[in-house]
Amino acid sequence: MSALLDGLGAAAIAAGALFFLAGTVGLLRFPDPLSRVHALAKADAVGLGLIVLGLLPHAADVATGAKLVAVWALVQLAGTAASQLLASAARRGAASG
Amino acid sequence: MSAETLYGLGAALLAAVGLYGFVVSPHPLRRLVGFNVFGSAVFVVFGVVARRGAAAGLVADPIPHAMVITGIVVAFVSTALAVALLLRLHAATGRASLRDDGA
Amino acid sequence: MAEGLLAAAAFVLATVAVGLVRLLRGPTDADRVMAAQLLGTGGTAVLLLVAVASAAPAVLDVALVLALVAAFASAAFASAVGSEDPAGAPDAE
Amino acid sequence: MSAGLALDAGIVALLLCAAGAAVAARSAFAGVVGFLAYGLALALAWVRLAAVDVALTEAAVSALTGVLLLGAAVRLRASEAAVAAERPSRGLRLAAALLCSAVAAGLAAVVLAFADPAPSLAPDAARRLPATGLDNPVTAALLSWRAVDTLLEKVVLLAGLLAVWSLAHDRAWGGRPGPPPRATRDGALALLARLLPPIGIVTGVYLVWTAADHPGGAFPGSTLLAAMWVLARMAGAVDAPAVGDPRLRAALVAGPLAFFAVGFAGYAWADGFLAYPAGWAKPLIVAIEIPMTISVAAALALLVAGPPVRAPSR
Repeated sequence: MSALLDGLGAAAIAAGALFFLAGTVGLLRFPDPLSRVHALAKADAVGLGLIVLGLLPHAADVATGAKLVAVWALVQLAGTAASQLLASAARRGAASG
Repeated sequence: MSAETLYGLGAALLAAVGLYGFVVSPHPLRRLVGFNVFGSAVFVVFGVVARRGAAAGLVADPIPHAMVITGIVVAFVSTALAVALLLRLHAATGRASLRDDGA
Repeated sequence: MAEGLLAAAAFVLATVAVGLVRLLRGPTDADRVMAAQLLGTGGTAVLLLVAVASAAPAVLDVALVLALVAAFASAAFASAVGSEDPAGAPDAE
Repeated sequence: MSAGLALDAGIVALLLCAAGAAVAARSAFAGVVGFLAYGLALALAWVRLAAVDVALTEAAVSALTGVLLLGAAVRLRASEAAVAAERPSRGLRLAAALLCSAVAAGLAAVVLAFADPAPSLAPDAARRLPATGLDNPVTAALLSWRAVDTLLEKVVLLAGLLAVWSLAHDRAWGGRPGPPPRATRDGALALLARLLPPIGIVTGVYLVWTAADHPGGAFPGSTLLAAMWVLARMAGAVDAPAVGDPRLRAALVAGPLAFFAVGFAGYAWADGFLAYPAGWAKPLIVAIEIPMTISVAAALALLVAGPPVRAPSR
């Protein structure tokens, strides 16, 4: 059971790290600011989410687990709002410049 | 190489980068950024000293840490004051140059 | 196990650090802030991994603070640009 | 190479790249964003250097620095082209680079020549910690052993705020900083300003409270409180108080006053300024920390807000 959990955790962390890689590649390779925000938002939401998921089995106690989930929820909220803010700023910039 | 030496040498390079920015940048805001980089590099050297001083069950010497915390706050205060001065200069003269003649 | 987590942390850090290229290249200011935003999220992930790997629960508090202030650069940028000029300043170089 | 050392090497490389970007980027705005990235990397470095208290302070303060510098960079953008012409000549830049390299070489030599074993106050700190009733030696250093430093820093904070205020026009003296608040039309900013402050305030208070025994502290805690107010102000949800408001003045001096009161009382009940009587250190430190948190938060928030520009209402 615990070996299974460990394996799943490691897989989730690896997948999360790959999402960060994808986010960076998107940020560097996508042609315009709006699609770059799109790539960024994925790394924010999914990458960190998967890493938190993979870390949960390692949490020593309930408080650690709760903090992990709290950090994830905060990044969900703040990252999504930040992406929205950047997208509208990028659109305004594109419209006038 | 130990991690402490790594951070110490990194801090030495950071100090040079920050100092260069402070001396060479013509824009006052960029000088301010350079100065902050320089200052934080000195803090990191303190951090290295503290880490090397781990003893008696403590992971690091707490005294340099306390000094760095004080230093970070004071650095913020001076940055805020410099920004306020700069914005005031800009409002008064329409420029951000520190030269008298405004060449 | 701790080695694996630290390796994952190093990987995530290296990945998001490459995003700094976008900071230098722009072309719009929004693009530059995006690089900082990605670094903020990546840094939070690195802290979580380090906290669990080194069994240091206090490091989670740093991650919590970082997550709280992660959106500040974006918010400050949006509000500064928004209040500067209602038409929106052209920020392409 | 172990994974930990690889991570450290990555952090140092990121620090150098971000600092390079901060100094060498094309525009001042890009430089400021580079500096924000640098601040983030610095927080990671502090964690790896086992300085969690410092990492917390760095992470929280970098939010305020970001707001301050980004706002200034946007407002000064039009002035940049004229200043760029003042760039020193290539020869001068080369000379500066050489001198800076010499500084780096000197510092590196010092780092490599550090004494072994390192001189440390950690054994002293560990021995004296039980007398303070605290479990976190950094808090003990800030509020007991080196409390005079912390007290002076409070005074510096207030002096800095006064200096910023003194930049105001005569007619605005005693008035409010910044333009009148205008509720943002940006839904995402309004959402952030409504959802983050409750969480940020709880976290800030938690950091102050936990500092006695775990990494935390009045500084990161109050910085977080100030940051939440700054966020609400960016969204136009709150207005800055008039700098002549007596309630504001009271909040600003409450911390230093409590500090001085406890300090002078040390002459009466212990053996000198800021000495705590045996067994009373922890309650006294908490009694100082609570007003200090309020004062520091108010001073930091108003430093970001800048000098008053609107004349006080009569």
